[in-house]
Amino acid sequence: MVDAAVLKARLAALATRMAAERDALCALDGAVGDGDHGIAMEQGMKAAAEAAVAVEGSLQEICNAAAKGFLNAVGASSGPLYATGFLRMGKALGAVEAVAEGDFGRLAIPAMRDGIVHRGKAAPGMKTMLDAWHPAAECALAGGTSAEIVAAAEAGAEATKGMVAGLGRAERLGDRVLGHMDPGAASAAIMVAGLVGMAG
Amino acid sequence: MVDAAVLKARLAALATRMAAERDALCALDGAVGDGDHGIAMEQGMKAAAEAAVAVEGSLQEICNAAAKGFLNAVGASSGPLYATGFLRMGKALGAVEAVAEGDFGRLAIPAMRDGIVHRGKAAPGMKTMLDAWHPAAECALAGGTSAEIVAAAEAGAEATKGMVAGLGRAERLGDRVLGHMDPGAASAAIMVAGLVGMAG
Amino acid sequence: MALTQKLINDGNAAVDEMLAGVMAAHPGHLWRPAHAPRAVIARHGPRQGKVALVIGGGSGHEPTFLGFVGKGLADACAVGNVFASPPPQPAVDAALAAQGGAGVLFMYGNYAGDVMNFDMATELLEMEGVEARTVLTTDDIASSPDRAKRRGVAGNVFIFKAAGAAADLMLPLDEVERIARHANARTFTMGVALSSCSLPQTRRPSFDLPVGEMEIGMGIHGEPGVRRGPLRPADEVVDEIMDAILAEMGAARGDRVAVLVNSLGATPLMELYILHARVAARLAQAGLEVHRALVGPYCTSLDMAGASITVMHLDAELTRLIDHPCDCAMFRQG
Amino acid sequence: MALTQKLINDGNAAVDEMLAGVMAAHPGHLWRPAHAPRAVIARHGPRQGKVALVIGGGSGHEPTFLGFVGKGLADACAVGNVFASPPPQPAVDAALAAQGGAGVLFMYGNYAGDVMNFDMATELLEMEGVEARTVLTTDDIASSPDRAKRRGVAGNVFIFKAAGAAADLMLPLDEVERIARHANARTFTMGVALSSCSLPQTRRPSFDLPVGEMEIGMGIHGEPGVRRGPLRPADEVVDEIMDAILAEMGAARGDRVAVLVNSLGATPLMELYILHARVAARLAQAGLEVHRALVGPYCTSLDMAGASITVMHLDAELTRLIDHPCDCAMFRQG
Ligand SMILES: Nc1ncnc2c1ncn2[C@@H]1O[C@H](COP(=O)(O)OP(=O)(O)O)[C@@H](O)[C@H]1O
Ligand SMILES: Nc1ncnc2c1ncn2[C@@H]1O[C@H](COP(=O)(O)OP(=O)(O)O)[C@@H](O)[C@H]1O
Ligand SMILES: [Mg+2]
Ligand SMILES: [Mg+2]
Ligand SMILES: [Mg+2]
Ligand SMILES: [Mg+2]
Repeated sequence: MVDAAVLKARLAALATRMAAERDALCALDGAVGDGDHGIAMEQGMKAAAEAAVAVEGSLQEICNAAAKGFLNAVGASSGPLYATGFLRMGKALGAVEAVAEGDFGRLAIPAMRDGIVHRGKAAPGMKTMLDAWHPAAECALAGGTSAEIVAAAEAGAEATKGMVAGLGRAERLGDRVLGHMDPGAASAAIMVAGLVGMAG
Repeated sequence: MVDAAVLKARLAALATRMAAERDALCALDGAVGDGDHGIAMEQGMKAAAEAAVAVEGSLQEICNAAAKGFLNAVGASSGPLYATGFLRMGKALGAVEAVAEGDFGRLAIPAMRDGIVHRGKAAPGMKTMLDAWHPAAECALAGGTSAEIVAAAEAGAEATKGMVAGLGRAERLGDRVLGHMDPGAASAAIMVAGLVGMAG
Repeated sequence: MALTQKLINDGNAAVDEMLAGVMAAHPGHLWRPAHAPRAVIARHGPRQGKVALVIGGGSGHEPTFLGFVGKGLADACAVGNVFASPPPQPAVDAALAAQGGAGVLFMYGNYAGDVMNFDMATELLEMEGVEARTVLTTDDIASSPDRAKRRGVAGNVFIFKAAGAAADLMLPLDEVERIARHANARTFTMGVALSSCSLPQTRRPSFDLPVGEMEIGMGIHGEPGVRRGPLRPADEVVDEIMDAILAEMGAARGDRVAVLVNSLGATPLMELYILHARVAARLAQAGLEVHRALVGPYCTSLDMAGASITVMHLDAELTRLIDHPCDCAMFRQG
Repeated sequence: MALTQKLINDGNAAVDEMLAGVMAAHPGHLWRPAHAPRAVIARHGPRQGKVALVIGGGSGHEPTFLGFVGKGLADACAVGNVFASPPPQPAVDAALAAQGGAGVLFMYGNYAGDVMNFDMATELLEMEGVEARTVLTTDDIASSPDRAKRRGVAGNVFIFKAAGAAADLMLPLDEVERIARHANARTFTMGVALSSCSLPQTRRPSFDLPVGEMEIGMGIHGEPGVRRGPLRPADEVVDEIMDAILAEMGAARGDRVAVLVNSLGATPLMELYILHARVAARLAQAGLEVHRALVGPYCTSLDMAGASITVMHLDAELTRLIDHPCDCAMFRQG
């Protein structure tokens, strides 16, 4: 069962996790971008978790609060992408008090993916966070377990090492980004794990 | 015998020597001053030697040309001090074609000292170039050999390590300069040796 | 590894503390609404019937962007975190405080994050009945062969200046937008980095640039450039940049240009003027007249060492606009 | 050891190449006589009957000194090698080109080399029948307990500004000299360094400052300061400096001040404004009104990281002079 308390706890755990991963994510972003992705995710999830805690209401209301919190704290690329993702996630979960664990993954993960696509117009293979969210979403839609969804996200993130970027700051770098994991995909794999309750 | 050719050759040798000592003198100045003394001495002696070579005339005329060359190339503290020193040295040697080696040291070194004192108003013990020039000048006046004059200058430079500065950039540093040789005294010992023909 | 040396307090508070200092230093030029501390507004406005030029972007590029808010240039600025686009709200707040009923022109560098956030701001403004358009700057010729994909970097100064002058002259939104696009199309920048920068939050070098090397085509956030090579003498660096700019620009002998030799943060004026000596010589060789030259830190990347060169290819219209007076917190002219 | 990263050509040519770039960038403000390439003269002069303010010193402090030549400030500048006083001749050339028959005031920082060279210049000018006086700046409160022995550092900007305004107002030499001394007596500076600088000729750090430490009271040529300590948060650094300045200044509540938060070269605006936020808070706490604040690189030490804080204790006379307009190559006001 994922109810308000569980969702809030997962967001809070993600905030803690992103703080711990901050410098590693910044280092990934330093290689291909502007070095700040860890800060965006740390501050974004901190604000999202705080906004969620402050809300009493349905899963959708909690997601909406998280969206707004993330966006206003961060801006950047991650802000609009995750804000739109959380909004879609809320819509997919609906104005309910709780959903079953299996339903949560099947609803939340694809909705997040759709929000990110809607906002960022990326396609898979462009070396973005989508390359983690998309396989995770497909796995969730195919009825994968939480562990399988997380594995799909992690494999997707890993696969960005072999990609040349088609969007974002790294796009201009051509072959120079080969071998580097996309920072947004790395944090996305963490987000997926945290949302489905499989955070390490 | 020190004639025009010998004097010019000694100035040229000093220019070469100062270029070789440039970074070491800068490092000494970095510890107590602004790190540029090696550059001043390199550029000053290069200009002095070049100006000397360009002149046909008495020892005094050669010294005057060296003074002007040094000053205009350098400015800084060393410029006025050595320019005045060279002018006094020329006056002491006189409008002559040559002097005996023994006379040269006895006339040139104290004159240089006097010029530096006149311009800079320093007294011995203030941790300046004077602490090399002064003992060298006294030794020369007492009839010391070239080797003895050089040894006096070097001992004087060495002694600045134990001094607190009474003038110049280092004056404000109090005890913090203890243990550091004054850069101007270090280059002065080289100047003394070069002028009396004892350069290494 | 040791933390980089910075005069800051808490890295997470750096932007807000900087803003407090900016407001304290420039009360005659700038203010910000109590409810919107990341929206910086020019004291002199709003003027009824004037297009509001609202600029913005991440922090860490000072005096870009907020230093260019003032009479004759931008009317307001939305301030983001370090190297991060501001979220939509401060852009909306800035636009609402600065607009005078003739529409808003958003201008900022072409970065994915800025585009997404300012597009959201535009949607929100529409709901308030305020028309907002956007012109992206894309002057960094090293960042892509395709002009539309290029980053906006130090050329912002000239491009914003031209658009700000047009707005100050009370031209309508269509005209200000046309001029902004025109100014952007004629502005060309390329930079080199001699060191990494480091974010106040991490105080670690954002990337690794060994001593003895430089990154050519470096972006203003430390995004890697087009290639890395051994550090070369200033004249050779200028020649490589000017060759690329002159080829792109396609100016005819006798044409006029405006030039900006910009520090990326840690490179002092002495080096910039050494660069400018060669820039001026190269432009003279090409038969181009330097109408105006700016030399200094105009668009920085925190504490990065390095410099960029911008050339704006002037025509009669741009010359008039570039010469237009302005009075901003960190940039004055005329 | 690897050479420091600089955009230069030949280190020995750096000053002359910089000057070529300065002249190319600012032809409307500056010129130099063909026979005196190290004398930089304001375009707007000479004015008959006006005292000529001639400043000067070593290079590497840009925009100090040459950037402050222009209408309303200095009439000319003598340019030395890096961190080295100019020899007498350029000072003489600068004075002769700029003087208008009402005498010359030399102003420069209190350094042994500068004193000797400018004194020689004064003697040479006397032979030409031109009266020259000297006012040394001694604003660096960290450099000595004895005011007369102190170094002149970033406070130069305000002190020169006051004297330049007095000269621009056509006051006689006695008055300009009095005002210059008065301005100097009321100006207080202290700085901290976070890194060494390196000379273009050697490209080695002039001194050793380990990461994690700072030098308090650092001079603008990398002369060691009063002590070394661990790098502290910006607010604590400001507090130490402001405690010292406020104690020296002895101002009464309600008095007005001008403030300069200055970069030593490599420290970017973001950090300066963070410092200024605290400076403004401290001054407000002391009941002092900030009449004018300058924040930026005004008096640098090549590529040194660090900052200095200057406070000028205003009175009615100094307020008027500090507000007087000026139009220099690298500093404009009013
Ligand atoms: N249009 C887009 N669609 C999906 N993801 C994107 C897009 N643009 C950027 N990203 C993701 O955003 C990440 C960078 O985020 P972040 O560093 O927070 O923002 P910024 O690039 O503005 O500094 C990239 O690694 C990439 O995964
Ligand atoms: N008044 C003085 N009399 C004698 N020597 C002096 C005086 N002032 C400075 N010096 C000498 O000059 C040296 C510094 O010379 P230099 O580095 O070339 O000039 P600057 O101090 O202007 O950078 C000092 O080490 C000291 O020996
Ligand atoms: Mg990033
Ligand atoms: Mg020195
Ligand atoms: Mg960013
Ligand atoms: Mg010096």
